[in-house]
Amino acid sequence: MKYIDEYRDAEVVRRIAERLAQATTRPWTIMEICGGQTHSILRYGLDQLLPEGISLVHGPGCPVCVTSVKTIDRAIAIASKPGTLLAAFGDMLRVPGSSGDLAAARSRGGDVRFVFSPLEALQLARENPHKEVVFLAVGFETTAPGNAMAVRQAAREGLMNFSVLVSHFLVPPAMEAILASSGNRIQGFLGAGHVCTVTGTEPYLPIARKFQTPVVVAGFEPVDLLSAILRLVQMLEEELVGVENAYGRVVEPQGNPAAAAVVREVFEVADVAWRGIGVIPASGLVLRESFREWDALRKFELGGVDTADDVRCRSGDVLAGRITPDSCDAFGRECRPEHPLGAPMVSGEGACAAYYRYRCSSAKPFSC
Amino acid sequence: MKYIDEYRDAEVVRRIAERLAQATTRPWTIMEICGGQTHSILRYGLDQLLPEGISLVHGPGCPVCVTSVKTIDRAIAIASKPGTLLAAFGDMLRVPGSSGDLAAARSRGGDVRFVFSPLEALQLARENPHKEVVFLAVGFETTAPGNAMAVRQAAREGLMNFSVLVSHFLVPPAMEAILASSGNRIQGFLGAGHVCTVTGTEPYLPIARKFQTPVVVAGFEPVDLLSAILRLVQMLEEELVGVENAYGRVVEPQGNPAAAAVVREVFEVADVAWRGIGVIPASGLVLRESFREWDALRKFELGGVDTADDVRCRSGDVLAGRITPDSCDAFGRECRPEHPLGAPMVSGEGACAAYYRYRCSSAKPFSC
Amino acid sequence: MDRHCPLPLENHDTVQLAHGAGGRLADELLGKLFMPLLHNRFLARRDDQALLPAFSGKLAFTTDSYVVTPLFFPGGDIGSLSVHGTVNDLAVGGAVPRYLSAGFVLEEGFPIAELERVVRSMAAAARECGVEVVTGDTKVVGRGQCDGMFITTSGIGELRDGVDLSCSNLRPGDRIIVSGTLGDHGIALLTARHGLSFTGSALRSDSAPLHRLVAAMLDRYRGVHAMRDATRGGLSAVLNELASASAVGIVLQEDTLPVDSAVRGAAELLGIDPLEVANEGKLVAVVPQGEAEGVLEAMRTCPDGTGRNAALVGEVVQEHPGMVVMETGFGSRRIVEMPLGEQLPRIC
Amino acid sequence: MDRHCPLPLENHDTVQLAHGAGGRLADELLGKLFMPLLHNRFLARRDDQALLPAFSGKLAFTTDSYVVTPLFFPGGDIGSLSVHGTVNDLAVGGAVPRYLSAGFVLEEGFPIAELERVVRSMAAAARECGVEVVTGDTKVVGRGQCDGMFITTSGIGELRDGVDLSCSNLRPGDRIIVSGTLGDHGIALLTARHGLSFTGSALRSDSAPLHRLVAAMLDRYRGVHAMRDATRGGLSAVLNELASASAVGIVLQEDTLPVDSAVRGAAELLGIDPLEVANEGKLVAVVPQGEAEGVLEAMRTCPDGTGRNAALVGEVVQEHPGMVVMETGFGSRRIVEMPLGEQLPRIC
Amino acid sequence: MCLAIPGKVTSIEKENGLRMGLVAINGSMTRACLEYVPDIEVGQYTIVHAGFALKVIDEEEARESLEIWKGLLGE
Amino acid sequence: MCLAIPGKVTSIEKENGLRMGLVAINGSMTRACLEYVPDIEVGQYTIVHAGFALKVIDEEEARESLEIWKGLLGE
Ligand code: SF4
Ligand code: SF4
Ligand SMILES: [Mg+2]
Ligand SMILES: [Mg+2]
Ligand SMILES: [Mg+2]
Ligand SMILES: [Mg+2]
Ligand SMILES: [Mg+2]
Ligand SMILES: [Mg+2]
Ligand SMILES: [Mg+2]
Ligand SMILES: [Mg+2]
Ligand SMILES: [Mg+2]
Ligand SMILES: [Mg+2]
Repeated sequence: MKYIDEYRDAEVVRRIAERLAQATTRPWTIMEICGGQTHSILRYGLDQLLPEGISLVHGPGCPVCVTSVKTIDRAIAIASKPGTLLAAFGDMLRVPGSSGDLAAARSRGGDVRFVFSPLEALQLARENPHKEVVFLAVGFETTAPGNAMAVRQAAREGLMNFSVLVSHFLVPPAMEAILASSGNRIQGFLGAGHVCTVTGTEPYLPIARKFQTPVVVAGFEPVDLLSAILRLVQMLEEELVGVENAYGRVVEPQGNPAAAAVVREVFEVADVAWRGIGVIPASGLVLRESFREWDALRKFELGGVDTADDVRCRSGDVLAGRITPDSCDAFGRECRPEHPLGAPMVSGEGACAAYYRYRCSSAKPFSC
Repeated sequence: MKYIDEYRDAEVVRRIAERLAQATTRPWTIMEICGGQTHSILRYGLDQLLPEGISLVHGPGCPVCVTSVKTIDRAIAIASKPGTLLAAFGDMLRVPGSSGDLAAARSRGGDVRFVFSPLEALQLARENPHKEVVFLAVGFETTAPGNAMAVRQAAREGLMNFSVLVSHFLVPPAMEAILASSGNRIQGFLGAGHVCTVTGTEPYLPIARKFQTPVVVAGFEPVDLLSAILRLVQMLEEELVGVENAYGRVVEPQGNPAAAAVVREVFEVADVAWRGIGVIPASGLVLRESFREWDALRKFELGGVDTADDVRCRSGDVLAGRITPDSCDAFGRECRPEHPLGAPMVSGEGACAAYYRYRCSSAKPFSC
Repeated sequence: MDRHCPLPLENHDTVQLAHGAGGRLADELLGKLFMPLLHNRFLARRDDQALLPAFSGKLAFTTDSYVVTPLFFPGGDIGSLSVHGTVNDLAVGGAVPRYLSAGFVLEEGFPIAELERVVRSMAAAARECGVEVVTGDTKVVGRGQCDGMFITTSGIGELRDGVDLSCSNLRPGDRIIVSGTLGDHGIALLTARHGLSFTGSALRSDSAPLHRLVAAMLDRYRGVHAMRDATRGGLSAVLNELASASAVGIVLQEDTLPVDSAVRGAAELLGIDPLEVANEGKLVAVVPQGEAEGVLEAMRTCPDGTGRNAALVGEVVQEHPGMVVMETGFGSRRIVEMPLGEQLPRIC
Repeated sequence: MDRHCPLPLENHDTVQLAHGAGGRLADELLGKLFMPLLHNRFLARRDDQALLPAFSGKLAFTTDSYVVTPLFFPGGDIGSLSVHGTVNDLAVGGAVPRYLSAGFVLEEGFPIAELERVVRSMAAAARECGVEVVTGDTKVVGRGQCDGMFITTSGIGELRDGVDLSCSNLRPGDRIIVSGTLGDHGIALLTARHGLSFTGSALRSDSAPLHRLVAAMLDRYRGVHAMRDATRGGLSAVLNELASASAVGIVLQEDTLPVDSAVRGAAELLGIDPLEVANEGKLVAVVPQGEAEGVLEAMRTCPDGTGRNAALVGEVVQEHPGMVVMETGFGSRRIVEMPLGEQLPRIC
Repeated sequence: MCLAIPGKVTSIEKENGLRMGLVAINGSMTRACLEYVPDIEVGQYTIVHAGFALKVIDEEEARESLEIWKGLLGE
Repeated sequence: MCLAIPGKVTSIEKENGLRMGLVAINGSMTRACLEYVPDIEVGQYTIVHAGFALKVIDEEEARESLEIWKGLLGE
């Protein structure tokens, strides 16, 4: 596969790892902000290739993981109403709400479908004129253009039986919140490559400067990730602060202006709550007033749905990089992929699930 | 079974048949107006016990058979709409409309249920508040009190998702039409016992007098039927005209006034079309204006549904007693219970179905 | 802590799609529910197939899918029914039932507790019939894609020596025997489905295994000509099939047909003929005239009681081949047709 | 005019409830559709069970229910699949497949033409596999109570002498062989179900019978330790089951795993691991080290081509019993978990 | 038309404002609306059509007419 | 987050007023909305996320950066 296989070349990976070992003179704590990168790192065992001193901390970069329990509960409430159809991305179906997940709601008779694209949800609305079709529009900056396009298209077609339940997050405010938190250990960031495809690299410059923390935008393949880590370690060792781009084939400094424009047309910035973390100012997107007719929150009476996280779940600490998943007491015990307590155990990108799935070396509760 | 077994006593039946043979000096053509009686006659082979000269002619007394193609097509159209539920008595499901029957509509996805009682249809409306529940209210005088009660009860409860598609017929006008038709062969009538339970025997007196044709109200068991035939033959032989009651345990002269009152409250008399026969003046019931909110015809847009009978089907002649079913060219060939051309081949009470099912002696297309 | 020890099944109180997807939940359902309840050395191998010991003679092989509504009904449930039905198809072939397979199709959201109840009932029925459920499969389909649960069982039995039962074996003069009252199952199910109109009735399905009854009959007379269990379509369907396959006529005596009085009452009310209604614990046997009384006697005295109401109901004739005729108590005759299909109650 | 000659089937172009009710329409379906297409001397008896000739040795017996959506998919359909799957479960038990039963559950309104297409495909698959469908059953359920059609097949095969295959036979040092590319069926089905997003792909199910491949393998080396077809849950599920049943560890070499390039592309896009995805024409064999190359060679040269992409992908180890570990091309290791169940594509 | 079967009322109750009863037909029970037989009591026989009791059976009349027919047997 | 996979655009068309394309990922085809890559042409590679093409891949840049890493192999 072009643009994939080249970046999985074992020999190149080995050479970069050697370089990295040479470049590292001191311990460094690095966060990959993006759950997709966490997934790649653990799938390829890249953490096993790093020199002793480099600690990778897994960030909150998975919209599935940080979507609030309240949003899940609302989606379940909508799906459970007669005459509604709730469409969601596949990985949303097993995210636990306060009691059960969307898959369970489906098994109780709710019409829940998974879609690959927001346009598939739109098509469901066209094909089911007698149903209210609600799309659970979750995402970071990467997914926002697609979700925005679906809403704008519904408006253009006058498709009134379509609406969206929005759960949209922005990465830079979360990075700032992590760096500003007491006890922060993060010394450098791997930037989320596909987020930057849309936003460009510019939004990270003020953060890098304010917190004196270098950022290297990284891709998702082993070569991409290791080379970005190498560059980040070089910057740390040389005490360079700034934003560099190690994913140039897909990320440009100014991002994708066409995409950003449609996002701005449909959404506006708001304070939103991140699951396990809490409210972060100006860290999310909500529908603009001009698209209120496609807002599921206005269409449906959802009073009373207001619930909190499971107290045993330390996803806040995991997502903020304060602990690794295997430091959570519930990890591998009460909390497992088939019965997750927290969202990070659900998504393939969730740090806890990736740990559980791939880590041979995590001491507890098993080893190989 | 009390009130059943006594009336199936083979020895009593044999003795009555003997009496009948003694009483019969000339050929007589008798119509049992009621399809239920046709069914009993053929199920027990009572026709085989009659003396040579007595011909039984099967009348139009089956509301399933005489419900118009248009009504069936309307029921199918309603059942095929999304969000509707059509409830009907079991034997309505296989009555052919102009293209297919309600069972076929169900197999194409229409929500069609069969019920034993109009009150079951009402209960379906209570249990399915998000559906429009339509009851196909067919019947003669016997079924009218139950159907009327369901409508009145819906009105009392304010059950606005319930309505009825009415196809109600009255027996005396059909008897008059048969007697008045050119080529009429009928010399005496067996009155329909359960119709008379509601109406009493009085409505038949003017008909008997006008056409100089005796009527004996009959029950449905072998003893009931044969004894009524015996009495009718005696009247014919003695040239008596009048109405007699051979089903006294269940029929009183004045009928059931409580039932008749509710029927009058809900329905009013109208000209209606009988399948295979055509319109007979004042021969049916329709909903009164005061119950129009429960009239399916007013609830649903059913324009364009207006269709005619299959030209091969001689059900009109069969129902009017002009021919026996096996005189129809389609009988047992194109028209069979699994693929009926006309309604009389559908209902267990239909003359054609009863012939097909039970008659060993019908020469064509098989014999035993 | 054992990394593979599954979570307690109680964590899911209903069936999830994942239970049918061949992963950890499927494993759990197998290990915690099916295997303990149906346990035997074949299932314990946990392989994709059971390896059965050699048989000495011919085998009988049969299958049926069970789609009954409601799943639990007076007199039985889909679990016991799916064992009885297949055991009976082996038995009426003259075989001793030995091994069953079971394929489950479950609807997402189906209560695990009800599944357990069904499998428990299946296990009890299998024990009673002397058969083992040696291999199985479970699929889960989405909500609304199956009506709760369907079960397909297949069965293998060992054919008795010297037995030759076939629906084409009927000869004029043979006697028709039915093993008991007709229509119980179908009428019980129809009324159970319409609880609003029928309530508190004494109607019960006759679901029962017939392998002991068949053994008693063949022990008495190995030369029985034909045997069928009278399931869907009832006695009418079986007799029409037999008459047609053997190109003979059949004449029934109406007065001799055993029908339970409650069933008769409900059938009159519904306008349905009990002869056309399904049974799940009744068979029809065709026996040469001289042996009919002996076979009947063996049936009536079969210790499990499945033949206590057995009756001689008619005979095979040369006339009207392919046709079944009923002689009424009044001396008249009517045709007993092959039923059309779905039993729809009449109201008028 | 023959009173029993049924109407042409064309009079019903869709399945009616009555087709499953054991009366005349059921008869018609059997006589005009199933029997002509699947014809053999067993079905021709029209009895409730097939009477099979005696076998000399042990039997293998298996069952599976098939609930695939869509019913017709690139590379196959539910008819051929229901034959291949059951033939394969017999084959990987070391048996020569002989007889099948088939239980159909049909949804009211299902097109007769599609039913015919399915049965025709089933018949062709059975012919190719050298098996006969000797007994069957058809039930019809109401609209909305089944997703078009479900088929349950059971199979009987004759066990080869001297073969002892079992999932508890794995020994350290054994080699793991897969017979070809992984994940084809599951990925083809998932993308076929979402035609809007996937269109014109080269993805095809690998549905195929493996009885000839197994014969070639066992002819080469009868002592193969274990064999499984890698259906639901894919390679991951099979290896985890094997490791667990034999209390051994398994180590895979990621670079050796055969995955078709189109499947790999779709799997990357869906965020799904092809190792966890169902195959319908692939098996996993565990072979003692010294025989592995020979068996592999026999597979690759099997004339029907079902083993042409066979590969040696790993080995059995003493360490980490019950656990499957993947060695990446980078020298790192990760756990290959038992899949959880339903395959949900990831988007983020 | 109008399949109507005799049975014995075994219990009476009010439901949704309607007088309803259980009617035994041999061991079989059916639920019927009794609004049209307002005077019926438990133990009496009625004729049931489509879930409605339409008439209290006249036991006296039944006995008398049957006796006439039974009388034929003695002849 | 944000699984996005590179693939080659093989055809372009308008649908419901949107520019849509088929994107080949090996032998696999996916349908993607091309509104956000307005200049893309058949034959070019793009990165697809949740049914949307988000960027034309910069082939030049890709070749150059990869050459640097491949260069390590010679060392
Ligand atoms: S292991 Fe489970 S409980 Fe612990 S932090 Fe992760 S998701 Fe929460
Ligand atoms: S036999 Fe059929 S076609 Fe002829 S009159 Fe009767 S219903 Fe009509
Ligand atoms: Mg069978
Ligand atoms: Mg059977
Ligand atoms: Mg049978
Ligand atoms: Mg299986
Ligand atoms: Mg259901
Ligand atoms: Mg199997
Ligand atoms: Mg299998
Ligand atoms: Mg298998
Ligand atoms: Mg069967
Ligand atoms: Mg369906």
